[in-house]
Amino acid sequence: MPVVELVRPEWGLIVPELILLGTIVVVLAGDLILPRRQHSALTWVALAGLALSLLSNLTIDWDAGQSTFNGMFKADYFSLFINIVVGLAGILSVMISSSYVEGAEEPGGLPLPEYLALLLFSILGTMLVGAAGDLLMIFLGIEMGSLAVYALTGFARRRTTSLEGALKYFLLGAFATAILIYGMAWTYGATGTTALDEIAARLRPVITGEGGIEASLLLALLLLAIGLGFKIAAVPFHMWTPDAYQGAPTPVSGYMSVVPKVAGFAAMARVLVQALGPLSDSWLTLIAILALATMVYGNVVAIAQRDVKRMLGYSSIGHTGYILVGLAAYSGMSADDRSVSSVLFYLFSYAFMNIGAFGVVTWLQARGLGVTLDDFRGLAARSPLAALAMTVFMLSLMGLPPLLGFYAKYYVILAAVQVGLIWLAVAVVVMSAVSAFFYLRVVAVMYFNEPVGDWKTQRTPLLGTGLALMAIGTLVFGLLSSPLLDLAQKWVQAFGVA
Amino acid sequence: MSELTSSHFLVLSAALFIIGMMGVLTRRNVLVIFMCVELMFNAVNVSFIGFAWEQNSLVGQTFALFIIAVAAAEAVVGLGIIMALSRRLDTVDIDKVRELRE
Amino acid sequence: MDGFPILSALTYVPLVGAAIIFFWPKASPQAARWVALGASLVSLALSLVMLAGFDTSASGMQFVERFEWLPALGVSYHFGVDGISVLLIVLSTLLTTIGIVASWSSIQHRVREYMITMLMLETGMLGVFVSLDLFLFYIFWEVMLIPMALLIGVWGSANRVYAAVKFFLYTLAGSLLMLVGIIALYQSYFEQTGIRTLDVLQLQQGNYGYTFQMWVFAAFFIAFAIKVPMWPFHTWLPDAHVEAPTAGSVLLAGVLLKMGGYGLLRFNLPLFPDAARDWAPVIIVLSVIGIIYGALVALVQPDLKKLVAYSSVSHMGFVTLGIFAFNAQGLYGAMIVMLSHGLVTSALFLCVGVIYDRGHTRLISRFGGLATNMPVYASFLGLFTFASLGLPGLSGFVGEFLSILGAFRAERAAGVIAFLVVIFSAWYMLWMYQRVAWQRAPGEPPDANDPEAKLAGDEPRPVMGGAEHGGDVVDPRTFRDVTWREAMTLAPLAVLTIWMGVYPQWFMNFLRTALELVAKPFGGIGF
Amino acid sequence: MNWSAFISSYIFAFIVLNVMLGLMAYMTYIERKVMAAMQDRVGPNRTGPFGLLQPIADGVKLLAKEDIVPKNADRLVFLIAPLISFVLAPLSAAVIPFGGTITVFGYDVNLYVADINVAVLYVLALGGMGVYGIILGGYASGSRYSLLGALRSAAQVVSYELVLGLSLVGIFILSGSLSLVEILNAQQQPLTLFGGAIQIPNWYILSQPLGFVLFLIAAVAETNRAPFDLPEAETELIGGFHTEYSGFRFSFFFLAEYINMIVVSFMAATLFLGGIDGPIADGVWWLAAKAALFLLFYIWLRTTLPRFRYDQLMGLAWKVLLPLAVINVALTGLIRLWGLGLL
Amino acid sequence: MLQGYAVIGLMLITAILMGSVLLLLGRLIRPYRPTPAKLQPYESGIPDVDPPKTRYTPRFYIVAMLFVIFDIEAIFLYPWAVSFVPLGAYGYVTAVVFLTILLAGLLYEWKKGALEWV
Repeated sequence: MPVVELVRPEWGLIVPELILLGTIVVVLAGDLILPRRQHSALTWVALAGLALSLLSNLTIDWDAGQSTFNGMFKADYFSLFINIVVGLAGILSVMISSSYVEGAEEPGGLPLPEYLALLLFSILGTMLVGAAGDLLMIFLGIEMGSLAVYALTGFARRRTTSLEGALKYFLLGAFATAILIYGMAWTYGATGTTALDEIAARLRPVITGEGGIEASLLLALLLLAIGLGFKIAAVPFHMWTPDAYQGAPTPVSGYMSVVPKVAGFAAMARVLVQALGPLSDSWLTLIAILALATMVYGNVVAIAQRDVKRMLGYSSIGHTGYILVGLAAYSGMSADDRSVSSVLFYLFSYAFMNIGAFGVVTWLQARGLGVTLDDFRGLAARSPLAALAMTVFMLSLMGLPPLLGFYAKYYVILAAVQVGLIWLAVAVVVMSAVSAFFYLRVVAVMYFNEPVGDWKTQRTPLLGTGLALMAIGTLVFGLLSSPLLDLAQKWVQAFGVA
Repeated sequence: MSELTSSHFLVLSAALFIIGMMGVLTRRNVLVIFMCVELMFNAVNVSFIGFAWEQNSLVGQTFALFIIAVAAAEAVVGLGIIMALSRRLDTVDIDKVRELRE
Repeated sequence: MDGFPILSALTYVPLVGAAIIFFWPKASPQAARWVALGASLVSLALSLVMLAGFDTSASGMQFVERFEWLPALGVSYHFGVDGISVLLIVLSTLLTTIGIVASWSSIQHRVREYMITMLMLETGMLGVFVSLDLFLFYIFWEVMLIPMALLIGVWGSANRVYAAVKFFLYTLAGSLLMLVGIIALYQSYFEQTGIRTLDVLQLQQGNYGYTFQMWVFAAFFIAFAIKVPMWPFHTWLPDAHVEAPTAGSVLLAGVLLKMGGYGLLRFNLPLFPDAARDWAPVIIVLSVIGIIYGALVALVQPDLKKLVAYSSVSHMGFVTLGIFAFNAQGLYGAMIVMLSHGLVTSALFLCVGVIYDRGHTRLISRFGGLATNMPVYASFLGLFTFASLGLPGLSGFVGEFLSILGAFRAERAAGVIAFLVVIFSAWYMLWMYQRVAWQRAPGEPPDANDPEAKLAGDEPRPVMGGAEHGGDVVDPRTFRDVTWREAMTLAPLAVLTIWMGVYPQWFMNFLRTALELVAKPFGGIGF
Repeated sequence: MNWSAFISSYIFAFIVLNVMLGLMAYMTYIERKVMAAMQDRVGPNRTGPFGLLQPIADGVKLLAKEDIVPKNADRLVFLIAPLISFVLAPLSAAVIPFGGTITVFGYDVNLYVADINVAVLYVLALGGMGVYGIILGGYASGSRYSLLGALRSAAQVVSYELVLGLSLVGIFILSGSLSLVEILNAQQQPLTLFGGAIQIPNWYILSQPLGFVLFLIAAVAETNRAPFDLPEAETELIGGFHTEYSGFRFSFFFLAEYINMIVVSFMAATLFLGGIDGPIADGVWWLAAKAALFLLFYIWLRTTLPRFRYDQLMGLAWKVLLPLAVINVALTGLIRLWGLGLL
Repeated sequence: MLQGYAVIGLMLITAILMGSVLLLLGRLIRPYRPTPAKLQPYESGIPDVDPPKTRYTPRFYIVAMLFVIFDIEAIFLYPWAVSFVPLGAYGYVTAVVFLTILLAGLLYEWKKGALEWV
């Protein structure tokens, strides 16, 4: 009988997660206790829980880079940033969701408490990925996040397209998970451990040339990359994306374009950079090629789309490509290396602009319109503010200064140029120009065409506030990006603590 | 009968994994695809157990336990989706599930 | 005066105006107009104060404002002006004010949004001229893009969406290339010195390798060449000009095109002197082609705005020609051409706008005999036509003469060819003027005393040309002469045109120190 | 590999298989006799003395019956399904310890087929797999009654398997093992009370009364016996999943049910009643006696209780037994901690 | 240990053989006289109309899903139960937390009506 080392967790380090868990319990209990017409109060519970969880990050001493649960859980700057991104994305998602879920946009309506609980579960899972110190935690976090999102995708269960999107997402997601854990198994086999820092420590002889790279490690690397490639929808593992985005209830599309992606990239950073960093020579080229293929495919195919949700789905593939460029710019754990920080910052900005874009689509749907390009006709005449918000999001996604998206792209390009990946930087730029075609079309249709179709007035204060927040955030956070970037740059400190 | 080594586990696991993968890629019945995914999960479990056995550590076994649990949760979500969809479309043939096209 | 951030003030005043209109949802169109006019006038006044306070004898940047903004990236908030930008700033504020006045009554549709767009455009333009940090510059450069595209796309004429998108994509493509260039420059400087900075002045101290220079020069150059626009990057220009509303055309021709030339002088030459020298032959050839091409195409245009647009291509060719001659005459010439073109072409667009408002067409063949019933208008048009074709005593002559002289010194053949083209410009401008102002109006019977008309036959001139607005033909003989407001927009431009033609030295005083710095790497003697 | 041990184990396995079949045959006879007695009837008495040959006559009759495959049936599955049920049932008996080690012809023979360290898990797994036979049979019959019966059966079996599994956790806490042999050994040391004044057997029925009750109920349901014989309810489902089966294939399901019953009884005896533990006589007899007690209990239930309604059946499992089982686990843990002085 | 499984494997084969032999034996003596009526599925005397693979109540699926979840969770308890003593009080607290979550989930399902058999 091996000596079982008892775990004495530092509960203080997981306060944000605990608060979120508590919120979930309260929401579920509210579902049971409250009568149906009072369910909308749960929206506020969820928002308060998320905000509290976000604020509780202040109680933790991040500088120490502590870990608990035998190193399974890490409270370092990387996890802090992920917490911030995910918490904000969660708040914004809830804000754009409530009117949709409570409204009559979907046949048969949707149950709000379950929706919120699933959303919060997914957020919690993603936070765990961000704080993972072990392959096991990464796996559990990703699955916790993904499973909830599968369910959310098919949440409009009276609508076939929703279920269909969910099915495709689910089948490919589960397939990817299988590949991912097979990769983890091989990593474990090759290094004898599943702790990220330990893996890195055991691989260090490889870089100093004292040991060769085993074939099994390369296999593990490949499997991990493919598995995570599915999760972030990198080409050629993207097949589920457009269908899932189009089929899912609109706020869910917005949510799933951001948070699961954050989870995927957090896992990539944790696994590839923190654990397999010593093998970077083997994966950098792979990631760079993935990045190129992904952004080219996503942006080119997006041009042909008439359905705005589908278009945003393809464009999110394109953005995955941009973010991958940031990862491909990894050059070793030095204070100057901007690879992971550019990824983090991109994810932060992507949360604002993409949830915002889907939020506007939700806003339109609340007013009885559809989700195709034609439904955006003349929006500027009907509602100048909504059109302005959409314009801000579209231009930001395009990467136009001084909006947030520009800064994100700028940092990514900077990271790429810094390590001499000029060709990738140029590709990002060229693809940004290509993306102008379809983003601009939305703007053009809103401003240059005359309104068509019926329009019903509807009051959606929370959604409107959310959109305003995101639009302002998209405008302002770029200009004030300095502290954020400093924070993101501390990933070096986070990953360096062995 | 020769001694059992970790490569036995690994070969078995790889075989199962590849069978599952081929199943996912070639079969058209949603349920069969789903079962193939589950097969892949279990192949991974075999791998983990094999490695844990080889290294005489508990980590792999723990991991396998967690995989089992997650696979169960995954099965539940997946079956829910498949059930809801098949009740709407009256089919489990993935080629017939194609409303989401441009 | 010291310490007051006059540059920030004049840049952001229009933005404040835009914000006022935006957050005042019940503002009537008239109120929006007045707010916009007020904001642009404040900005104009501030720019004049700045001009008055500008020390022409000092070298280097003046009115500098600087603080760290994104220290992690070496980005600073750095504003400052020298002789080159100071004049362009005044040109911008002036033309924006004129543009707002010119759209007073011609824009009746979504007036609030229009004014917001105009003011944002002004902020963007001014920001481009005052920024001394590449990051900041790039931001303003892109900020400018959207309002201009909206101006064309929302308030333009029939084919406006196509033109707006084309304009946007061309410029965006160019500027993204520039972005790569900026980052490459940043990285290269960082590798040389270990300092992260995007400050233009600081980057000029760097020592860049030849290959690097060639590539990054090209990246910047294409961005600016699209803006100039230089042949063969010019195809967006005719569409944009033709479809844009009058004020849009004015600002496009008057200010936006200048940004290309400004960028070349501010960035390309000082940063990459070696590359500039080696690229110069190519650019000179392209400039000459552009000059000839613009002139020839302008000759056959039936559309007034297109004619002016192609004449812009031709005129702006002189700018690049002058710049890449790398001598005093060339550089002065380029700058004067830019300023003069800004005044004259804007004025010409305003003139076109005047008769477009009356006739709802831009086809030359639909006008005639305007000199008879619109004498004041015809005088203005005549003045600007002559200025445009380069009549001595008016602004166009000075600039073109200097830049041809510079080209002649640098590249004899180019100078000679460019000089010959001046004849073409006289041809198409005068022919246009003749048709619009003097020729018989459509439907007008021939003058019995005119021997030429007898030779041509006694038929009245046929009414021809596809009418744009439902075929309603307005007889040009019924046009009223310019209103006071229209005259107010044209008069300042006319005064400046004459002033520049008569006393160019006043303008050149401002430019001297700045151009000396630009020419320094090229052995810039002769100032 | 220890070949002699292997061969002796296999021989024992073969014996177990046949004993199970024989026991099953006479189980039907005993059931009929006991039921008859309880209902004041005579029961089978024509074939042989006291009707003792009745099971053999039944077997021969079934063997000679026509084997009908309905036209809607999925032929291959239809033919294989009963075999699955039949094969899996006696396999569970492989891990039951019938006694210690004895010496036969100079060879050491263990009175169990295999001592595997996850024996209980193994039994549960086989129980779960047994559902396949039922559900495949029901599905392949091509009949509504069969399919509905199979579905009900599957739902019932899985629900009660949960309770079954959880009811045993207490025993694992106490014994620290999943091996039946070790669980058995753990029950051999008598408990001494009052400073050795009284010695009582350390049977888990004493320390796990709640667990025992849960196990008992779940075991009855798991084997589809009355009052939980919903899947084959004649009055509602015309026999359920085996509606379409005839002849010997039908008897395979029958066999499987009775063998399961026997195995579960042996399990219960081993897990809760100290198995072979007992004074005077040889252990095997004690075990047999305890198991017989359970079997009689089965028959008693069948004659006494009416059938449950289906919603009651499922409600009982999920709403009553499952929470109770969980509470049992928590309580057992608490007591165990206290006993260890860790609290 | 492995030997135990080997014996069980052999036992499995034996059982399969025995079953097959019994079935084949029956084939020698049993009659085979199918008639159309005999081959009809049993429908309480009413002729069969359509194939029986129609829909059944989703309750069955729900039970299956609940089972999968709770069974796996139950399996989680086994390793803990076996090493109860070495894990001690801390392990117990952990397990109780786990069980509480399990029960809470059950309660939630209960209240949501997933356990009602309509």
